[in-house]
Amino acid sequence: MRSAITPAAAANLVPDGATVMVGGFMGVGSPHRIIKALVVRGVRNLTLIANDTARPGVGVGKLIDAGCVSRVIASHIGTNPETQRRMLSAEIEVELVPQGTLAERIRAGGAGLGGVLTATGLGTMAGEGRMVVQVDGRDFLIEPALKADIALVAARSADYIGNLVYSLTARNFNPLMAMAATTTIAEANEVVPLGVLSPDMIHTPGVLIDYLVERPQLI
Amino acid sequence: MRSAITPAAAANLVPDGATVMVGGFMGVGSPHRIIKALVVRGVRNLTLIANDTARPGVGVGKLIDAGCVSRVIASHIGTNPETQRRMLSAEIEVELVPQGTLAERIRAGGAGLGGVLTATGLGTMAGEGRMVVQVDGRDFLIEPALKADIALVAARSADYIGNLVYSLTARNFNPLMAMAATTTIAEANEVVPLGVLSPDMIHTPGVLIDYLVERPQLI
Amino acid sequence: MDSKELIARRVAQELRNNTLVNLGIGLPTLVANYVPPGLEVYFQSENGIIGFGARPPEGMEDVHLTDAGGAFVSARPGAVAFDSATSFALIRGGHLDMTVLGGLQVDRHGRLANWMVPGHLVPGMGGAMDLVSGARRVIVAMNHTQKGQPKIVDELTLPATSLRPVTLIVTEMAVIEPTETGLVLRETAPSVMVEAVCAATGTILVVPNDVGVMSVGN
Amino acid sequence: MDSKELIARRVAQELRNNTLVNLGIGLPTLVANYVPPGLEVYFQSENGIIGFGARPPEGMEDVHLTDAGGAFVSARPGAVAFDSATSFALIRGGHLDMTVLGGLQVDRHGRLANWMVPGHLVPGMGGAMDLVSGARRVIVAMNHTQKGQPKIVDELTLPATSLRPVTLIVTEMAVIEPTETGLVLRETAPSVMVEAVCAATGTILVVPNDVGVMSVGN
Repeated sequence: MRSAITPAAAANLVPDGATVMVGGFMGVGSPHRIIKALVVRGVRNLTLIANDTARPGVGVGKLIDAGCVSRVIASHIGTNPETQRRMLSAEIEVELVPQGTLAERIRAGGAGLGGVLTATGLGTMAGEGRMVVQVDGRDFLIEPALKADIALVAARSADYIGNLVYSLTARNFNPLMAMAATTTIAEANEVVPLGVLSPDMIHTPGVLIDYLVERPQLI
Repeated sequence: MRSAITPAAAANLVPDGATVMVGGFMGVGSPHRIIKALVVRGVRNLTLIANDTARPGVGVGKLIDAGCVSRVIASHIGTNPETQRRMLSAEIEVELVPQGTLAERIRAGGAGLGGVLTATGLGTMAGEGRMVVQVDGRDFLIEPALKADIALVAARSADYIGNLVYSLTARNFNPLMAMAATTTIAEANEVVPLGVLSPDMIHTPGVLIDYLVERPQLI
Repeated sequence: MDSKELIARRVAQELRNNTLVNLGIGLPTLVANYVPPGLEVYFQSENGIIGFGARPPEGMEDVHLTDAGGAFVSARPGAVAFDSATSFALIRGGHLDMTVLGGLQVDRHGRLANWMVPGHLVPGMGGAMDLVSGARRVIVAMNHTQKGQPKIVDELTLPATSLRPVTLIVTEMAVIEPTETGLVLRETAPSVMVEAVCAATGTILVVPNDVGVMSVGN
Repeated sequence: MDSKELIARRVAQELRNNTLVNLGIGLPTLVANYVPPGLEVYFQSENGIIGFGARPPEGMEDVHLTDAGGAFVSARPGAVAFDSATSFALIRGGHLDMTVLGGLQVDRHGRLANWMVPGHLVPGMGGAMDLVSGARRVIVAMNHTQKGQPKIVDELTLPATSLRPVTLIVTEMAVIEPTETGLVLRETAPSVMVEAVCAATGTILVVPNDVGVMSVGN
């Protein structure tokens, strides 16, 4: 059992300069209320780990617009000209990672693995600076685990202990990030009583959630 | 859409000498009907990859009893004296792997990774013969991916295209193994119409299932 | 038939029954419109779903369900949702039968470049490197030339997406297969001469005796 | 109070509110009976569940729900099921606050051996190596001696479970904490003398001035 916090209180848990993972894919499945509160709070100098930076005004794009971010680790920034502009003017440093490798690196961080061996990126710019090892005669890059200070995730439903259920393509990086940070904060579209979510349908165990944001005001 | 096959037909898809992953934990969540059919068919010389060998007469223990298995890769054989007896008499070769490492190696096999880096087993017998690499100043074992010719998995529900839903602790290694074999055969306690299983509750996508065993005869 | 439709129709002939297929954003998406009758094809979107369908009616869009380009889609009965690690486990684990991607360049070894133009366009590789490294068959669907310049070249001048050669190149002029012995011209588009294809190509094509005509279905 | 209950009660005093805990098979399982009042503790079973409960009434057992020893359990409201990779991701990823395991030997560095006796007993390590390598706190709950021989020894003669030292050793005689400067005797059981503990221990114990008496709750 835990007490719900406001989006503003959630934003106050994110210090300037923190490394923050934010769930979502082109803004779908992002924790929109926490993101808005971060912009209001005026957080600065974040390292943002996310699949993409969505579009200006959308999802984590709001953090880019508001100048909250100084470094981005993502698989794609092509849909956000503001990210590209700030990258070219050296306001934001960007590290591009293949999407599957990004997912596995975050999963490894949450699962206590040092990293994974992948063929993706071998011999390309994405493989520069990586160790190469042979397993069964095949070459693989060693891709190190990725962790964060804070993970901000969004779900469709939460119960009182923070068990989470996601909806369709809004799941994406959320369950991976919920495991990979020192502190995980979740927001959900609804909070339901304990026992309403079946053990087999829960995607993220509540023990991984440090703070749950109060339900949105729908009525 | 696919046609259901009988347990006997499923057993005929498993050649002598095959490397076979079988889901289940102490027999819970094992494909019991396929296992029985394998014993009837008298399959020989299998390499069995499973968490454990259950007990004599239970789950994959039936395959041990019937002399179907010449090699076992598992995390634990302590509950099956028959496995231990056959190991000591050199009828069965046993490779013991830490349970978490076994799970990650099978997952890596299914996910196209060459392997994973783990601290589990470092400096112990489980780490013998493994490469050690440093990431961020910490030592890790390189644990190579594990694949199989055939995976035999069990679910609570399947639909017509083989989407699977597991129940409680019967899930265990099943979803991992369903991804890690050349051919995957599933049996379920019930087969339900397409659309009955919500996209968010399905644990294993039907595209991974090559053959689905017909529903059990309950009435 | 415009060139996009021609390419999409030809790529659709590569679809096989009961297979899992990923279509890239843009031109490749059109392939879904030309699935040959009688085939059951499962389309994956790498943001986490197998079995998505057409955009739903106005006012019925689910904000939690889009394709990888962020466009609203629907779900067909039997659809499955999953997280990004599972999505790429499907792609990289050999479970994806075919991917269709756009291309900026393909070299004589069949190597693709499609994710950046240094100093100009740095969108990021998204899932492209995973798809080209992991899918069983990789089909490049692109225009044969860009502003009159060949996109099929001797050596890549753009950063490679993967060292692994693609399976097939489909353009509005031709179907070309990378092989051990070079790029083989398999088919030409209707009314396109072999010489025209060779002239529009920046590297040597192997031209067999039996070059066919691009089949585009019904 | 028998020695098993004494050990289980003392280990239970190490439980913290709102934490995830894994109890090994055998003696460690008893710890769940002595959770201090007011604490919310989530118990994980490594076969894939958080929030299991007592065995259900006869005839109501679910064949799909057992603990890691294969015994029928029930599920409490808020329970979560997951696959084996996720279960060990929780254990190895630092999400498990505490694990309680049995032991065959612990050496002067606090290293545990509990998975095999060469030439005699080869059950396999199951999840033990993962638990000792991954849990934030590792508590060994075991008898102080075996057939009169010390189980706390100078050097392990049995294969190690992990090179990582355990957090605390709880026996029917004492509570001992491995530290940089050696094994420190923290508490003795009621009516057990420090000298008796030292005599039953196969390596040097650091004995501070303020050795306490084992607290066993209510």
